[in-house]
Amino acid sequence: MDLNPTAEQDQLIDAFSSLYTKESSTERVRAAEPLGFDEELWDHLKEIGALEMAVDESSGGWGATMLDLSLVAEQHGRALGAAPLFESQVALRLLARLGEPAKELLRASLAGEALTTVALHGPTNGSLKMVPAGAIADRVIFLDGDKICVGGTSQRVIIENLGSMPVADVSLGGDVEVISTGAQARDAFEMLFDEWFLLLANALVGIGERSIEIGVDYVKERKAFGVPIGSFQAISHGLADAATAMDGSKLLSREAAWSADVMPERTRELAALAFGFSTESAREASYRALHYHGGYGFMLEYDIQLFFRRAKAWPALYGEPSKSFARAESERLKKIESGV
Amino acid sequence: MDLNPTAEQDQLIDAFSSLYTKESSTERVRAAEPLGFDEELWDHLKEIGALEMAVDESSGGWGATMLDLSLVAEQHGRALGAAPLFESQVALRLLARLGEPAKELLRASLAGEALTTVALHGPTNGSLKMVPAGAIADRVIFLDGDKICVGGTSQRVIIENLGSMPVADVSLGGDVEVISTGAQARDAFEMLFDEWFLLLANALVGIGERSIEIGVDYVKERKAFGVPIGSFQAISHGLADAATAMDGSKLLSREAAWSADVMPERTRELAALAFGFSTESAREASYRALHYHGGYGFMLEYDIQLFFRRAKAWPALYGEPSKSFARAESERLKKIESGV
Amino acid sequence: MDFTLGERSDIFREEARAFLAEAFTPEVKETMHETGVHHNWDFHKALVEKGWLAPGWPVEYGGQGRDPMEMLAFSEEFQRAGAPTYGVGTTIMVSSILRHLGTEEQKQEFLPRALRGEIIIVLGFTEPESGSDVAAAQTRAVRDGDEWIINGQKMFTTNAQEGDYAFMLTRTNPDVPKHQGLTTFLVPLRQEGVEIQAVRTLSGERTNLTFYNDVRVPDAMRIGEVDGGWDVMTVGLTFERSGAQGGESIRLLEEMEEWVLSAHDDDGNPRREDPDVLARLGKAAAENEVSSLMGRRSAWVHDTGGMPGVEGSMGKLFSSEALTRQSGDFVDLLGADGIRSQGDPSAIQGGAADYAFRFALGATTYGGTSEVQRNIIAQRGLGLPRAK
Amino acid sequence: MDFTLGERSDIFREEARAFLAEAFTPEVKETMHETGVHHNWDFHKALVEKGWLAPGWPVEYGGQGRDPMEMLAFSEEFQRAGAPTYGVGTTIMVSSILRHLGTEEQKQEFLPRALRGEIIIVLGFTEPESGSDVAAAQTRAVRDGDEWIINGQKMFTTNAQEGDYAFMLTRTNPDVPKHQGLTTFLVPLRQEGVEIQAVRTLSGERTNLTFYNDVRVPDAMRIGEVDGGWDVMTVGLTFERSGAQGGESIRLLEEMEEWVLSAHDDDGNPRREDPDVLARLGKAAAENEVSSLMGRRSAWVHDTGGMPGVEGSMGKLFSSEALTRQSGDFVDLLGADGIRSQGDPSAIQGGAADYAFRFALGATTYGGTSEVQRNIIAQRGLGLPRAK
Repeated sequence: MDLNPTAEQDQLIDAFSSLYTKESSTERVRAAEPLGFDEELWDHLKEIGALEMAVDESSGGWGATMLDLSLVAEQHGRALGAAPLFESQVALRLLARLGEPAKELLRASLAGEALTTVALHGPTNGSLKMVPAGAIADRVIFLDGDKICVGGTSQRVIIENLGSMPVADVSLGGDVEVISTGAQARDAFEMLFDEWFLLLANALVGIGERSIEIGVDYVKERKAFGVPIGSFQAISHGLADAATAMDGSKLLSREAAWSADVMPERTRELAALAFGFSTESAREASYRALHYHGGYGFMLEYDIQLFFRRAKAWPALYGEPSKSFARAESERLKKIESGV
Repeated sequence: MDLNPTAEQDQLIDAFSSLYTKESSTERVRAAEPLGFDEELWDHLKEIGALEMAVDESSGGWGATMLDLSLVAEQHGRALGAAPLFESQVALRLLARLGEPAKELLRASLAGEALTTVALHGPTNGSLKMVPAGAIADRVIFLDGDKICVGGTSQRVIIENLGSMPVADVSLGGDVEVISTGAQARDAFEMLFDEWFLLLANALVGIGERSIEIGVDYVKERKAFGVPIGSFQAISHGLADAATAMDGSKLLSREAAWSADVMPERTRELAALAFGFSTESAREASYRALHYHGGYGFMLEYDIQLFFRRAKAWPALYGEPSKSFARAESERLKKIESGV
Repeated sequence: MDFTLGERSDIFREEARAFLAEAFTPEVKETMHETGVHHNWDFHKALVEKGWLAPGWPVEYGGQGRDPMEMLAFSEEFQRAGAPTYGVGTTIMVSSILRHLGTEEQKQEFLPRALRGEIIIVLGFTEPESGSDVAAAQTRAVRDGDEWIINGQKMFTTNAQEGDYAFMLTRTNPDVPKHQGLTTFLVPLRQEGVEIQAVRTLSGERTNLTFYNDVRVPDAMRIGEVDGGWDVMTVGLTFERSGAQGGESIRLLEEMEEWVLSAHDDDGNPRREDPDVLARLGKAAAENEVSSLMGRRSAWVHDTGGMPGVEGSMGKLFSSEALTRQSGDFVDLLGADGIRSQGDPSAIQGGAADYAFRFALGATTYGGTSEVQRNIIAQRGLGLPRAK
Repeated sequence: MDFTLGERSDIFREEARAFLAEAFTPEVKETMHETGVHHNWDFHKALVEKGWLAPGWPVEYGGQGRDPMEMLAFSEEFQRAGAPTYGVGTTIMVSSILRHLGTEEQKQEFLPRALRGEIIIVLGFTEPESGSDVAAAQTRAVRDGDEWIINGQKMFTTNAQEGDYAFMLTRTNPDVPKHQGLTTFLVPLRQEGVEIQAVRTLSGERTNLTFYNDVRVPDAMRIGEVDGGWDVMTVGLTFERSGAQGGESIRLLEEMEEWVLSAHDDDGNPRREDPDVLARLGKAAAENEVSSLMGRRSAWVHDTGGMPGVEGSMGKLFSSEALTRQSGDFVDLLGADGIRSQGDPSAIQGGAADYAFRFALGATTYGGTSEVQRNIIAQRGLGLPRAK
């Protein structure tokens, strides 16, 4: 057992951390609102290889592990990165899995010619709702029954949302193309969910941990009744609980990501557990930190609200935590029944 | 608006409160465990008119209001009364509503010749499960589809349970008698649930309030680090929240009971809301009070555990709080749709 | 025991409803939403015409002598509607203080104007460095002959941009224990040296940071004794707790109930048949009934000659925490649709859940944080010892 | 990064499992349940035969030199099985203190006997008037020549009825600040003046109140310096935190999962198809994974030369609070059937939920209450200032 990142992992973390420090300050995050897209940041991310790393060499990338991607995701979350990193990465990996029929789209996406995203909900009445990065993507991949399809995004309505994310409802037009069908398609798309969960779970770890840091700094400084408010148990115990949960989120989210590369038979369960748990923990952490700001937490001017809104809104694109907990439990029960 | 009991209500409360002080001390409650039936207390309750008060004069009683019964229920809860008060009362009221076919059973029950209880779950595989007072009752009333039936309790298995209540699984024998059918039966039984909710909700108010008193007394006395532990926000804020919720429970449970006599069109909703809310509040209050006892809360010797176990177990005979909240909401939606 | 508010209250409630249906127009709502200002002069004038700025006041002071139960019904309806009453609220609160503690001259100068709707008075208690610990105010007032010179900053001076006066807590003696060196003034806002800086909240409301640089106030505008400001505040903070509770939660549940009646899940099943959905709405209904009862109980305590101190804290704590819980739960319940913002045309029920979720963040803070309320309940309600 | 415990640990885990399958017999379980005593001499002897009372100790002291990762795997299996290890646990904990702080004579006298399973040592820290504030102990030890005379009471002296010695915290100097007047002794329990009174817990466990009346202890049984007991305790309390976390929760979830696979609701629908049921079990699975990871992390910190202080507190806090939440939720989930007691033949899965619900009440208290853990995390982990 070794919970420390390897030297390579540390380098990766440092590289992205430096990038986010420069290109994703909270001023930049605010400047990108309400759309939630910072094109300069996105260019830098592409430049550093954020797309190539997602797929392996045979697909034209440099094959980072899911754990590597997740460590980057944590930095992305900490910085509230206003760029479609996760959607692009999971889309690329899905396309890579699908092989030949997806080859051209994979190439174009990887080359940055087409910003390709994924829909988390199948079409209803010819429309994909709340597509992440849908407001800025050129192409959207979605599952319709047992078919994986790709469509254009020209008929989209950008949705103003709690998280200031580039989300859109996309109406499907005549340009929909089927790139995979049947069990293979369903399996490939299920794995896409696993991967999106892993990235989000780790991003939420970044959000939650940063929220605690902001909250702790605030309550150490802020005084009431002659003492720092962080000395009141009404505040310190709430932060202790939140920090404990975030600590658990981090362990669980990293383990889940690690499993994808090492013991994939556990990944479906662990990814869904990590997603649900990190969602609940990061929401609570950012709420506590915001509330302990008193009236200032309610003001747009203080940064903590950025974290609070994103922690609530980002995972909501999929659904509430109970949905992923149920997914994980189904997986557990399947294994129990099959005696694994 | 007047939240004070009337002089008559005060007298009623005093009369029962005195009785419980004498006949339902925690020593007596403990002595009645594990069965949870104190025959002497029950005799006193019958003597003071606890059965007669439940039905009106035309049925041989003295017609107390639901609010009166609920004020008594609160005292019963405070004292953890080991007697089948509520089941008897709601059974009597049901029988009174059913008129002629139930007349003889009503008479016998009221005269104390037959201890009659009710089942909260219909029969499955010829058996009624977890019948409250089933371990000591002679007759059990139950709903089977749209038939209200009465059966004997000779084939019963007494169930040891968390709340030390006289509960049994009752197998139905050949002596089952149908006393009402159709919509009338269903309506009458629904009203039985409303009434049981009202009595339980108010009993839980008694349990929760008494728990807070015990907890507050303890944390004022108990010292750690040189001060009473009640001066720590980690403890005082938990008790403040619990006391606030109990205060709300009391207002809501009394309003619900009051409505049964004054604006019955709101009773189905309010009774279910009060039941769910009091269940959650009393559980939390008794848990907080127990936890703040430190290791002593975990010992059988301290009284707080009696309240904690009963608060969890008593309402569980029906089901978890979400079940009654859903019942109340259905009722609300029905009213919205019918434009009331 | 009787839970009805009485016939007079029922009648007054109906009048209030009729008024709101007419005066709280879609235009007023729209303006509120766009500007984030919870004061509206048209609406204010309509209130004045009805004599309803302070219907609970005695007739000789410009009120209608309504009893606390009538006032509760009135306030419940306004809260439930979400009407823009912050401006009238603070104005009348300060006027109440003046009525009880002001000089005869002050009463004659300000009360008629306030009751005629000619002036708006805002609150200047909180400062950048003092919130819950309001007695730590540092804004200085220094005597200069018949005047005082005020320097400092106030935070959350809501409606300062609409206001004529700020009821301000200042430090007049820094050399004594903090509660003993405070003095309150009515400070004219429309004068040189007063700077108002807009501040936006998470739910889109506008409030202000206000700066006071060598602002001069005649001693005649002092309320209460010099260095006796804490006594004035004690009265003021008691008035700050309103009777009615949970209006925002009630509106939110109404929206959710309207939604659930026609909503379907992704598989086409009616959401109203899902026991989990019903239970979550039902739990909110229980909490709303409790909030409402707590508000009524405070009014009743007041009506029967008591001071609803602990009761007011319980109501404030419970209703704001319930709103926090419910709004978070309902955003979740709506799934991905829950995060469509209020204002976005696609938002479900106008984005009611998103709005409430944001609004709740302020509800647990203003008028005393939940932590302050719990201290009050623990110490005054339960008799627990104060922390060292 | 690597989350595996390593091959040696996997092998040792398998050995532990095989041992438990054989030695933790239905009879041992039955006795545990009936007596409420979490120590069993047959089981204890079986452990001794394997050399497993302290496999992590160096071979020269009677251990097997297992590394912390192997010990973690070992301890996870014993926790998960719910094996009766309270007696061995306290004995080895005190032996560890002796190994680090005892005199050569004490080591030679006690360590071999402890490691051979001949003696049981229990803990005598807590008193009726001091729990979380353990340094407030009032049990007096007064010197009398080469002996000390002990008078006082200890609370929660679990296994005193089976034990040979109590590791006891006493007050030797009442005139100095409380941490400076404490001394620890190994007090023989089988002597006149020691009275043991059984105490029953909510989950049926037996613990004891122990009384000490003029009990004499030779000075040779003193551990550490006179008035230096707090230093000994500091070491002792660190040993008290075990690596493995959440065994009870893991067993509970296994029972619930077995239940859900064949359970139906009143309308005959399989419970396993209800998303609400799945979500509740799944959430427990997430919490259990977290508890387990926290336990492993502590072992890893230890393995890499650190002291898992804050990490240990987090694991203890999280796992005990998670058990409290889960067990309450599962009792609810089972509806009316949830309250059938463990031991009643009709109870679902042997009454696992009811038992865990009761057991959890102790879990959030023993070894430091949740409140104490939160203080540690806030102050040492987050660097927040201590309350005045």
